[in-house]
Amino acid sequence: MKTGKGILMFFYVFSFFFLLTAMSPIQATAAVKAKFDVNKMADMSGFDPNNFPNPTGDTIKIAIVATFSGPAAAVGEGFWLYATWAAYDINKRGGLMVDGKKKLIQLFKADTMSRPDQAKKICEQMVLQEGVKFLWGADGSHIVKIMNQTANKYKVIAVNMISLSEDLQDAKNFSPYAFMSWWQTSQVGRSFAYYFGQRKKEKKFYIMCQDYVFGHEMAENFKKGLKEYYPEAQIVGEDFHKLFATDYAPYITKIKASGAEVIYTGDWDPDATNLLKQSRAMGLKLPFAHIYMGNPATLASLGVEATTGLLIGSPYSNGNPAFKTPEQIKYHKTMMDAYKRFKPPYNKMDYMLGWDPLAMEFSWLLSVIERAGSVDAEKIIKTWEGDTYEYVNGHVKTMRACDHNTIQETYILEYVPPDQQRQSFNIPPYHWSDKSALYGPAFRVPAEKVLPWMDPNLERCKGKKPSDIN
Amino acid sequence: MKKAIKWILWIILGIGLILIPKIFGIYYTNFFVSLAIMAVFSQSINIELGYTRILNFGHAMFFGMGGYGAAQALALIPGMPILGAVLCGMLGGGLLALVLSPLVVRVSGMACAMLHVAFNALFFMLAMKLRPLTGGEDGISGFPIPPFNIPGIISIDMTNPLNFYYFAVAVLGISMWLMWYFTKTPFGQIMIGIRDNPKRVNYLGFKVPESRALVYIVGGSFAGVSGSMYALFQNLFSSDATSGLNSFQPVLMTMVGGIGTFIGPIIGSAFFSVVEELARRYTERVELVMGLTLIIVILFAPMGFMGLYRDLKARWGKAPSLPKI
Amino acid sequence: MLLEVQNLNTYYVTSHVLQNVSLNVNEGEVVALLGRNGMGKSTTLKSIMGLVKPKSGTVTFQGKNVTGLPPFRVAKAGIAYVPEERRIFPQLSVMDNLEMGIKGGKQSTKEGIWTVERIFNHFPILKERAKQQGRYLSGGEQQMLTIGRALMGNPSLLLVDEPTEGLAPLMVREVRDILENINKDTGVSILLVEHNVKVAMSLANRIYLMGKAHIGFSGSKDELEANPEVRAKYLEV
Amino acid sequence: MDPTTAMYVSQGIHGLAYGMILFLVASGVSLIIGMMHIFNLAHAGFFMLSAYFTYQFVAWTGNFWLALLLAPIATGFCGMLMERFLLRPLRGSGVIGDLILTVGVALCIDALVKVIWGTANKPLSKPPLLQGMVHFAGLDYPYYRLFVIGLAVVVLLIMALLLYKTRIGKIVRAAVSDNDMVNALGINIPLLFTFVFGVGIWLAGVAGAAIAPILSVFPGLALQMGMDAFIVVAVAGFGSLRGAFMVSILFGLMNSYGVQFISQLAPLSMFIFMAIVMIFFPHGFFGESEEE
Amino acid sequence: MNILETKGLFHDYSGLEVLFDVNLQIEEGERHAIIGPNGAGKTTLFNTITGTCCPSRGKVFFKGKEITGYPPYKLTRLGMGRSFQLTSTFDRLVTFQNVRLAVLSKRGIRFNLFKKVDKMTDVNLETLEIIKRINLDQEILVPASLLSYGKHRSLEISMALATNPDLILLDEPTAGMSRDETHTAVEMIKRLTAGKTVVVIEHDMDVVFSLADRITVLHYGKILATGAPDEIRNNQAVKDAYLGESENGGITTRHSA
Repeated sequence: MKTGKGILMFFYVFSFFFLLTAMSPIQATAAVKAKFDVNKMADMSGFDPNNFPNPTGDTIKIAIVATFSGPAAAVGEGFWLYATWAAYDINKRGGLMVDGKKKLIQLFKADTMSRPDQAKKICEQMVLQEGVKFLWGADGSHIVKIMNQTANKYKVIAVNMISLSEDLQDAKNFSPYAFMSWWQTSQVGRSFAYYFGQRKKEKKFYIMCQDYVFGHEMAENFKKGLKEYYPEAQIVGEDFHKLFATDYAPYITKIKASGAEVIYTGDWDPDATNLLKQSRAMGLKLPFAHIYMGNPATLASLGVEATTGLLIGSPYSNGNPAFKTPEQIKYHKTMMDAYKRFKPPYNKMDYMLGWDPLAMEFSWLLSVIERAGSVDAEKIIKTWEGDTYEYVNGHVKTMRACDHNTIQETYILEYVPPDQQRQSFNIPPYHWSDKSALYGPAFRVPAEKVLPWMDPNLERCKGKKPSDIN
Repeated sequence: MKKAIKWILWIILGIGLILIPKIFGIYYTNFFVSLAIMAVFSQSINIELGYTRILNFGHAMFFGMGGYGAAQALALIPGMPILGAVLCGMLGGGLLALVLSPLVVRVSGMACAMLHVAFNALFFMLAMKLRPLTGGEDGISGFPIPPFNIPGIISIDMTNPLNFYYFAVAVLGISMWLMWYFTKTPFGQIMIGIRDNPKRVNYLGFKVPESRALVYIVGGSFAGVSGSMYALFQNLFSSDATSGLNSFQPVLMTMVGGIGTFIGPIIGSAFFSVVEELARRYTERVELVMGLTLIIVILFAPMGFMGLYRDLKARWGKAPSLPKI
Repeated sequence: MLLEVQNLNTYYVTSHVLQNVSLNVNEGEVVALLGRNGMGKSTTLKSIMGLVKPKSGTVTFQGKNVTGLPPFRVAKAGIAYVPEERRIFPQLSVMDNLEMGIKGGKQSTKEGIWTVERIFNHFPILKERAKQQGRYLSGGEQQMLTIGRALMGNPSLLLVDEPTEGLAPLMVREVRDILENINKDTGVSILLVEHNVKVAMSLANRIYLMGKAHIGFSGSKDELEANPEVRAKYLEV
Repeated sequence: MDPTTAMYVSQGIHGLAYGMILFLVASGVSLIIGMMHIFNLAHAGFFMLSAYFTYQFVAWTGNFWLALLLAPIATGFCGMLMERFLLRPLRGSGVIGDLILTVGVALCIDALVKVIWGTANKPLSKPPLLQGMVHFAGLDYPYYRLFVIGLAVVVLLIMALLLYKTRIGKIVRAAVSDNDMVNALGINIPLLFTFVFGVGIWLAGVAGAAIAPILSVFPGLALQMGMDAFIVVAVAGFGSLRGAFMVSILFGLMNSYGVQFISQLAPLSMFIFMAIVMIFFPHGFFGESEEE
Repeated sequence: MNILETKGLFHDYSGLEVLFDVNLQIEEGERHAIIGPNGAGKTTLFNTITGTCCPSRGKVFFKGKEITGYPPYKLTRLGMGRSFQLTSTFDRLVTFQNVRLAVLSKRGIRFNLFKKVDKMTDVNLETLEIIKRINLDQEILVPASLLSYGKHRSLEISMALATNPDLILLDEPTAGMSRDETHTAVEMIKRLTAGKTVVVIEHDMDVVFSLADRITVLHYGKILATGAPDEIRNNQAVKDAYLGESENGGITTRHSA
């Protein structure tokens, strides 16, 4: 009966979109404080997310806060995979030195059921009963608010993984205990606007988003971005469909008649898949500028022709060619070896491209713990504020100290047919997927063009510019 | 003698409630608060559904009005006292009930149920759509939780979970007591009369539509109270809580506990919360457990636990067995 | 004996509406059950039919115990029910209404079996209206339709509840004649509940009088004629 | 046809297609309410189940047509099991009991689907025969959607034939007005109920199977469809198939032209329409008020 | 003076005239029985008088005041009480609570939300007294639906009486009772309604003749006769109506549905 449970039904798909795996390191302008070193990685041949050897006793306790049941259960599944992958590696290496002692990572499943009341309960259970020091999650910005609130109340660290809403870090909701390490809606909108402004190929845009806070935010920010970076652009139409709509035909007919050249969408699955599938079935061949429309299974079912030209935005992948260094190749190979062994539910196509983007997020947290040498929240905060960390693909992230948002460059990638994928996948078999178009050339949006939004009313940021790291 | 035992039981209950945080720790204290909020919510629907047979399957609307009322009062009015916010929530629920009551007294049975599901769906859509007012799916959050303040005497910090627990127990306890008292007044008798036989109530000289409207408003007000307590407890109120699913929740709880009995919704809420808690801890299939629980309960105890209790008592010859409603 | 009802007790919730009712119907006989309103006549028929579950007692039909069986089984055993207030199916045509009475969907072609044509012979007026929806029939026609529909199941016993209720006098006579013909022509037994004493007396071989929830008198027509006290007690003002 | 006209025409066809699917689901709900007075909240769950069955049959046999035939039948059979073993023991215990039971079944279907098929989107391709577009007088329209309209019309005709030309249909119509009397004529009513319930679920199954290639199959598919079908039944009135048909088509058209002209309000329009109808006709347009 | 009077009452029920020009006069203090075969319109007559449905034409006067179309609660407050053919009590309330509701009504306690009903001593005492008078003191805490049929009927009647009405309309008070129960019930009615005006619908002639001072016979919506019991007993039209074959009277005015 409940139509919008899903607000959170979050990114059900999750993995695919950001799964742009290992790519060559950029020339880091500033020296990074730490990086992920593939050569130190443990032997991952025993890794199985279904049977994660969860240590007990005196451990570093981290709760994975996500939806593990209900229609959006796939979110929790993905989270679990990312976290166990990184934790398995560290545990195999003997754990992290904390408070003068090597300690293993212990993970907890914290099922929010996409409900605020349940989220509060489970977060408190984790903190108060299990002694968890870190809450890592969650899907849906109101759930993240609850998570952050709980962290603030009991003085533990909360890391927001995938909620792009900006008000999570605004003056009203900011908590020193909460960090945001992915990207924000304004960064998405501005990245695309900057890209189109540089490319100057298309001029007429159609905006098609879901009718709730996130969708409207995505649309607003894209429009703002266009004003800033591409003033000549024209918005020829703007529609918001309800969540989990079943029939997109009326919208598609409208788009066809509007003369648009690109459709910008913030939809996530299942809406993203249905929108794409129905568009193609109805002969609408325009490219979608999207962030969550990359479900490999859907793409495969649509075939190469229908998927060529799609544009995905991501805060992870960098330039071509990828797999330049032996480390990246090794990392990718390790991942794919593990994937081949996966049993349900992890054996699905969603993970076919790898899961390093979000596993890296978790690794950053672990690295911060290691360098703080403590699980004490205050020490973690001190270490993380202003920290820089280099991911396996050379992507560098910087945690802005005053509002805990992440400064980073972003990427727009165009989907190309398998025979052209070699520019981003330059090891055999030289394509990401032979069933559909996938990542081709990547366009880099410099970090200073897409600085995260900073609330001018936030006391801690008074007198600072968005580019100030500390 | 009997009176003395009653008083002793009350005192034990009171001491028990005071000691809960000491014995069980903050987690279970908060677990108890959310259970109590659901119990008051369920009881407010029981008054309508169980006592008066107003098939209100859209109770989340009133819960929502309570939540939005309290949250917006705190967010917009500086210096709003905490009890004032609860009162705003109560008024919100009551007001919506007042507005809808002319419709509700006109229809009964399945049509009434459908009407409520329909209005609930509309309300939910509006809660999603009117973002400036409701914050949509993200909800209203970050509003200040003021201290409990009696000027010049006392000021207690309500962001402390322990203090909030005592506040919640007091507010919810008083709400529960008021509803109990309500069912014990002469009007409470009329209410049950309307459920069993509205025609006869009319022939006894009582106005049925007006009485139904009053029950509806009282039920709506207390749903408002529980909604406002929910908003204060979570420090967030999102459209999520006004969905149709949230209307079914208290109905299910009431049914499982025993509809039309005062203790039923309380038992039902407790049972549901505990089953859910256990299911969540020991399985990953919470929905399956809840679904099977519902099916089993309805097949084997169609009148809920109180009905089962009464049937068993009847079997042992201690009390007559009542017909089903 | 075709139908034997022994010590039937039926309750509606707590009200004891039938108290030890016993009656029987022989092969080929018309038996009338008379009495004032609210005495339990209709309930007796419903209890036999299984539409109301009796609490105790037995109903035996052609030697077979049919007590408490669901109505469709009782019907299959060979009892047909013609309800009061003419419960035809208003949305179906007359033809369809009749066909609803056929058990198992197909009427066999055996000799002596009720067919639509045969029904139309008995009720010529229904033939004219065969295609019309049931709801457009007049009361008398509806009454005939219910009787015809019951006959389509080739019952050995018809339970007929107040067939003349609310009909115009001419119609009353016609319905009476039809019932008589059916009984005479085909030997179907009839258990008739009637408040129109004259109609009942003219049709029935034997008569039961019902007082409150019980059978107060049973006997032949003549016995009843000869007993004015009983008549006054159960029937007259 | 000039492009603008073509746009309006195709919006009309979209409305028709969606309305037809909606009708397949709503008619089952309506049939079950009309005959058994049970509001089946698990109906949309069966709709989803059928989509999964379709996916599974295609995965096994590779033949979409076979799946289109078998999936609804399998779903209908599940529905019959539910009626026989869960609803029948509960008969007569009232509206609320039925509601709770069907909510329970709905929850179980949601959970079981996830246990069996996992949480991922299951994409399903259209049969090759129906891929592509038809070009007609300046109008491009996908074959598959036309096929869906055609299928729904065929099902509708089959239902109409079944209901108006066969004995069983007559029995059903008779039982809607007076099921005790039908029982007394020697027809096994409990069995008939099981059958009708199965047919109602089968209708939802046909809709689920037909829509599976248009949508992706995923847990939660039931949510939206359930809501829309509910609104149709509430507005049309219980048990009125004719009403359900008219309202379904109306909603389909309202949806597509709503998107065309009042895009922002389109998702709300159905709810507002429903609220207004229910204020003035609490029993729906075509429903009859029941006696309490 | 007539306490109740109907003038030219008609009632249509989808084209069917259930009541046809009914003029009824009930004198204050009399016991009046209304009899007639099934479907004669007796209960409809009660319903039009007590406000369940409105007459299509005609007027109803109570204590000289026109009350046509008044809702039941208003009539009750004016002093009219009614019992039902199908027992109509509050099934899940116990006997005591059932009667107490009537007592509350009589005392005008309606929207009182500030006092517990259990603490209203005078109300409870009066309730107890009424229960004693109807011999239900053994069953005081038994839910109404579990009472034996006869006792349930007594409760039904006593609830109509407990509001202390000036005019009491009883619809088949002994319907469904056994012979013994009927006898007890008649005694009870006689006792409790002493000095009041009673209108009763009844099929049981023993009851009618032992209760009624005057009788009205209704046949096909028309008044066939009104008079003392003996007059009625000897009236040929009445006899015919009861035994069928009544060619005279209003038979042709009734069209089949």
